[in-house]
Amino acid sequence: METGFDIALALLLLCVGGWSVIARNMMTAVIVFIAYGLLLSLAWVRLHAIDVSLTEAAIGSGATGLLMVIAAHKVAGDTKRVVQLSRGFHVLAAVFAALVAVGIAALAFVLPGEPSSLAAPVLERLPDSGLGNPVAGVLFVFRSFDTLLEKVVLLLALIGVWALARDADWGGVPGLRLFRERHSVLTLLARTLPPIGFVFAIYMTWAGADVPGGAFQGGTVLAAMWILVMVAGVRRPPRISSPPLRLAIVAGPVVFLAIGFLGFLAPGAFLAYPEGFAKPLIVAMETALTLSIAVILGLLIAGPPKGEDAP
Amino acid sequence: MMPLQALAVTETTPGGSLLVLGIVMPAVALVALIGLGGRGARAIVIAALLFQLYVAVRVALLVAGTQSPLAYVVGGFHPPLGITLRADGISALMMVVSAAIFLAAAGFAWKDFAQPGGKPEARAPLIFWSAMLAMASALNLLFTSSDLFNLYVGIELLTFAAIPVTAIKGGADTLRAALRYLLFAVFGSMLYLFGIVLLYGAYGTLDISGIAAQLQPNAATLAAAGFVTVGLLAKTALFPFHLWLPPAHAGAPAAGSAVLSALVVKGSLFLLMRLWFDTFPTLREPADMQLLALSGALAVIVGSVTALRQQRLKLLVAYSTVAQIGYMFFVFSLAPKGTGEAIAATAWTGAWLQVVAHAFAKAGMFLAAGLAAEVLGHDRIRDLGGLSRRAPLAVLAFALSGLSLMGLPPSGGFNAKFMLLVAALAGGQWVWGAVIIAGGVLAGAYVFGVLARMMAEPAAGASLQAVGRGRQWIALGLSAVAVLMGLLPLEPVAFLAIGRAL
Amino acid sequence: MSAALLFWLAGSGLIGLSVYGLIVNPHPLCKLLALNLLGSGVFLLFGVIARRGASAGLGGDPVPQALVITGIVVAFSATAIAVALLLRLHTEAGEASIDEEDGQP
Amino acid sequence: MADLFTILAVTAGAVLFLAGTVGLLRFPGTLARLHALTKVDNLGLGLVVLGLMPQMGFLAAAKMLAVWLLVQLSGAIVTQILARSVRGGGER
Amino acid sequence: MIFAIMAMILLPLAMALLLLSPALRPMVVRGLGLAPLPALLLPPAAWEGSISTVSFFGTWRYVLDQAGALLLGACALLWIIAGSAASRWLAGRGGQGRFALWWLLTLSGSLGVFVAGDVVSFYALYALASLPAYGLIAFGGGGAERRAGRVTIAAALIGEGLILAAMVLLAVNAPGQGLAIAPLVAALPSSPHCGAVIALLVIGFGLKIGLVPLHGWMPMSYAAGPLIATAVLSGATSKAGLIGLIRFLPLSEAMPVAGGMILAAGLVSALYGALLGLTQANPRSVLAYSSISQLGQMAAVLGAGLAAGAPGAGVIAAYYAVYHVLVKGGLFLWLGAQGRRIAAWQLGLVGFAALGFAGLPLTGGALGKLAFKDLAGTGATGMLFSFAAVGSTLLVLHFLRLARAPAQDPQPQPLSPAAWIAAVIAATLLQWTLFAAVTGDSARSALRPGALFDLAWPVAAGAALAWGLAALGTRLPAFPPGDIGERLIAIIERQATRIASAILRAETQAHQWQVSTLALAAALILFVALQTVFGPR
Repeated sequence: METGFDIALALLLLCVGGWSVIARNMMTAVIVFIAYGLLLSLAWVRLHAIDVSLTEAAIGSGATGLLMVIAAHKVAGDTKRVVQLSRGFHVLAAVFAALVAVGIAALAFVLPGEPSSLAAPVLERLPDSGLGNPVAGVLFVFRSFDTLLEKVVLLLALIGVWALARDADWGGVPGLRLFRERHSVLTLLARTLPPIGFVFAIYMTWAGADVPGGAFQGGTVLAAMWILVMVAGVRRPPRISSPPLRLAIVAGPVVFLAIGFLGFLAPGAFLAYPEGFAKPLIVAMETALTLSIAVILGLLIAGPPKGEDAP
Repeated sequence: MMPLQALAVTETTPGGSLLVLGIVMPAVALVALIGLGGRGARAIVIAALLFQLYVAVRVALLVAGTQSPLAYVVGGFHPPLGITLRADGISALMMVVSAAIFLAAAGFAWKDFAQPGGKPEARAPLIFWSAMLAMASALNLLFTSSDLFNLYVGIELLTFAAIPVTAIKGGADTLRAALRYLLFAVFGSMLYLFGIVLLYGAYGTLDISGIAAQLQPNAATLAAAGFVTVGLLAKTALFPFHLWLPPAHAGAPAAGSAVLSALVVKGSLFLLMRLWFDTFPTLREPADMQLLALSGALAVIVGSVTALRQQRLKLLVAYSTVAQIGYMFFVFSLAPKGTGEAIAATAWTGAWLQVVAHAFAKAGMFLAAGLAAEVLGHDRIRDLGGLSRRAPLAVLAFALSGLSLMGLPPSGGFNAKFMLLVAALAGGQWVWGAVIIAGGVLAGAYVFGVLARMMAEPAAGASLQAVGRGRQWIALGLSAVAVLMGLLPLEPVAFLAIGRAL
Repeated sequence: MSAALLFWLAGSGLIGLSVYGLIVNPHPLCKLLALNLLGSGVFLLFGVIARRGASAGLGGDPVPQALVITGIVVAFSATAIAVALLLRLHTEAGEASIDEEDGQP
Repeated sequence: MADLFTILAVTAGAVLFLAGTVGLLRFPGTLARLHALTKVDNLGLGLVVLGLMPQMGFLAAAKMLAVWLLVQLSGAIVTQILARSVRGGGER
Repeated sequence: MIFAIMAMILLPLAMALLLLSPALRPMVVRGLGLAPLPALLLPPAAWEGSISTVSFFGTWRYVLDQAGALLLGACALLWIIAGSAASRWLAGRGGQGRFALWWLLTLSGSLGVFVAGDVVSFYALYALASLPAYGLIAFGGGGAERRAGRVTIAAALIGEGLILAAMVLLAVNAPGQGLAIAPLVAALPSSPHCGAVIALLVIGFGLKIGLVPLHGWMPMSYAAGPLIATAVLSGATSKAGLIGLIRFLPLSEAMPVAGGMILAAGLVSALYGALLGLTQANPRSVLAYSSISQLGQMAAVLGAGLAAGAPGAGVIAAYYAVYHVLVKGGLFLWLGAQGRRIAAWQLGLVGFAALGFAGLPLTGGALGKLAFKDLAGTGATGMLFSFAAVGSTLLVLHFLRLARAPAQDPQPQPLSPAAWIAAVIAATLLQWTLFAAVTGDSARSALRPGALFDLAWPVAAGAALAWGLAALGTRLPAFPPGDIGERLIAIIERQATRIASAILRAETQAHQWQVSTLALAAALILFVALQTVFGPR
């Protein structure tokens, strides 16, 4: 029975993925993509990677899906000056794509028999960092340099999105107000759901140290709540040059860097945690990160600052 | 003895912390820039870039002094679990080159991206300076990290920093160029990522020397090498995959395109060198290396011919980048597995001389092209007349850079081409030799075509703006460095071999 | 047919589909979608490798899982920038398409 | 006994889900489809949750219940907005 | 010695840099005549036949031997004469700075190339001698002039590419030798690629001295641009090709095959140049073909030297070239100095000097021919050299007839006559004084009846032929319109544009998104396939 479900899931994944690529109309493709994202989180659960499943559901299909829907909605009227590719080209592209796919599939049988994995060393070194969740351990202890750089990547993404504002709108308000007037039903949701969301997000961040969860997932839920409030027009998003917003953005990276440099003094290596203090430092770092991730993800989805009237 | 494969990393060497600082300090500056809302932006940037130069020079001195690579174990966890940074000869060289060019570009853009009085922060300055800092940090990471996934994050950071610089002017075609660059670069990095999946599956570690130690030529490794290489080719804009480079580099502001062409493109090339000479030393199969060299040769010929036919100056200089990148790929075929010691050493030095000489010459040339566009108000090559009267130093900078690109002595470009030619002809590879020479002739044609027009009389009624002398001196300084490299002796440079074992 | 192998085949199929979509779909938004699909396919294969590396205490090797989380966040940043670029290009040029006009080199 | 109850409840839920899907495909207008979907799916989900409750501890059951309530809340809101936009009354 | 060399090369470059500041520009333009002065200090130092080398910065070596000194002296003189005429010519003319810049760069290169001792500095100075010539030729800015400039530059670039290839082959064949020219050339005959290297050298330098199939650019470039520039280009910079052959051909080794081929090519150019010159109507083209013919003879002398393995051939060729440097430059300066009417004595002096090319006794040219008489030998080659002399006579008389007609393009501001007179007199004096040092026997031996007769009969035969042709009034059968060289260039240009537009079309194809991504996928499959198929097992 076990593999039956997997077979069904794998086939479903392929079909839904294929459909979203083949779909003629952009909006259908995006909606199918969101469904594909949810199926993918299921697949991650089957692969015993709960953390990844959460991240995939939150960021992979949720945030990305939302972004794509907004884009598809705005670009729907695109008079596509479509470059008509000849029939032969389609076939050629299909052949090459199939070759790549078959090649990759064949590799499965060629990977060396004995799986070489780092699971054992991680488990053995994890306790002295005080963390229970091995994935959080890798993210924040063993390969914390990657995570730090990834924060910088997020900052750069924000810079990239803000770079696309018009000079006149700089310092303005990121425009994501889909509903101008107060909309009774959505406002209801925007009032009832966020509190639950905040509690849930904080729980996930806190629990992340020991059970699947953590800064990313918590941050994304917080961002979702913030987006909901912005979309419903309950609260206008802050101006991007407002100091509190900027501090919130840089809070996570600043704490991360500070702890990193602290490592220089105590055990003498950048990003090394002093004995026994690992857990509290990591938790402090995670809370700051959750705040920053929530704000950055929200701003990324809200897009570059726009003039007052622009939709 | 010119060994070409990296030594294994053991412990943090003294001075190793410099490597981390080289990466983290620009990130700190970036965070400060965003957090402080653009107040004192330029001061932060200049301080950070000066610090970069200090770090780079110290690293270079340490590496040269101890004749051994610097290493740093981040967080105290040794590979395969943790990440280590390692600076050998070529990393130190590239760190110094990138620090110098960043400082020059920052000096050049000092006025254009100044904070406007009154309003605390404007879009362009914040975006430009943040992007420059991020590029500096990402490049240092690429030059020193020896963990493949860490390098992936570094390459992505580099691309995300390059996109806003390309799109900062905001016109429809710069936006289109930036979008095409982003989509193609992400496609490349996904292929690179899949290569890493295979390598981790096969060896259980992502550390370069870790993989090199247990390397067996099984199918998974070979496939991984293929995916990673093709992924990086997409990001290095080698000939068939160069669609994004010319519009992106031509659309960026002058200082931006100088950094993009001189350094950003070299980041993924550096990775390719790390890959084929450090991670898979025994995999350098002549067949594939010839394939790389073939597309390099095509890049040289097609890039130069297309550059010859361009109407706009910046596009010409961008296509010249596409052509010059082709030269750097000859090192793969000139030093495949099992070539003689001397030839490999000559080809290795020739390639790195070409990388550094092209970096300085191209940076100088793009700055000069930027000045030309400012003086004339357009950059149509046909009516560049009168530039020599208004901005003589810029024309001299363009000429000196042209000298290096053409490969005329005394210039770094000539030394590089001479070494590559010696390696090619000594190895009996006539075709690559002929292409190197043809490339020089074609480069001469398009550089001379532009120079002749720059020296011509100004078109009637052309209004020429004056341009600051300081910025012309910066462009001239960069080109002069490329020319002064010509004084280096024409033998393999030992510094490039530090930290490598055959 | 272990579950891991099954998802490996699914992953490679997805990669094939997305490469086809990336080449053929004219509109940049569809290309972006194909890229996201490609990313999820590669991450899926990462997950299978992690699953293969499972040892006593864990369902899967945590290191590739951590890498996938970082990868997803990086992929999301790329999508965010691409969408912003796409929308600005749409407002600027009336329609977002990345094939240059015939004239422009 | 508990197992029997679970099997019965879950199958009922599954049948309801099936009905909902069939309704989605067969019914003519959007509004009709919306009607079929929301009514049947919420009930179906409720039954499934109910069925699984005895199998789990108290905390897990409470979490399942919370999930069900949240689905109810968002489902209702979304249906309202969709219905409004279809009828043309509400905003975009 | 080293300071003089450095001064000679760097002074003009320094003056060129001074041009950047508008204030100093007029002063530099006036000083054009002085720039080559340091070069005059060098030749006497090398006169006792001593070869002194000095190295600088490790790889940069400079050597001054007799052949180099001869050519350096003559070219320096021509540059001084032309430089002073140029500064007067430029006074008050637009674009002074630009002309002076290109002039100084070419000057520095053309003098430096005679002393370059190692491969790298020779290549650098050779490039410096040929590339800036574009600015001089295309100074007028007209369409024809720019095309002539483009063709000249293309020829120069291709030539340099071939020479670079030859040099690298030289360096590769003698690994341990470093980069000095002499040891590399000495090791050449024993190296495997000897034939290829010599072929590359001959074609590369042949492009510069206009050996027949490669000469197409010369008439075009000498017919365009200001006469003051053509004087210098035809006189001095074309000799850079000659010194290249002298330095890089292993004259001390007898290589009959290679030598014979070079001799043949030289003679063909000599005869072809003379005959084609007769069909030209523009005096400047006639002089261009005369250059092709004379340079061809010099190449033939070197060829003979290589075949016989006589190292002295280099000095003899250089000696013969000295006369050509100054008189060819003088003739162009004379064309530039033509007012409305030409005085009779001017025609006489010019005729006497020009006939020197044909070996008229008592002229400098005759001494040159005597110098290489024994090299040429009395057999078939000796005969061919004499036929070349007949051809030259015909050509010179044809030139005089054309030049006498009222000047077609009256120079708006004619050059001062002093320039060409000085050049011609200097040529004759130099030849007479140096004859003894070069050939060993005294100058009076040139007056022996036997030698006089050898020189006189070709000139007489030529004159008779010319008189006969003029009397019969038969125009020469109209040769096919252009000559082989021009047609070759036209063909090359057409093919080049065809290939270039094909490449451009392919590039715009490769520029499209779907083609690039497809190529990426294809490269992926190809690369992985290659790896696994050829992969190490």
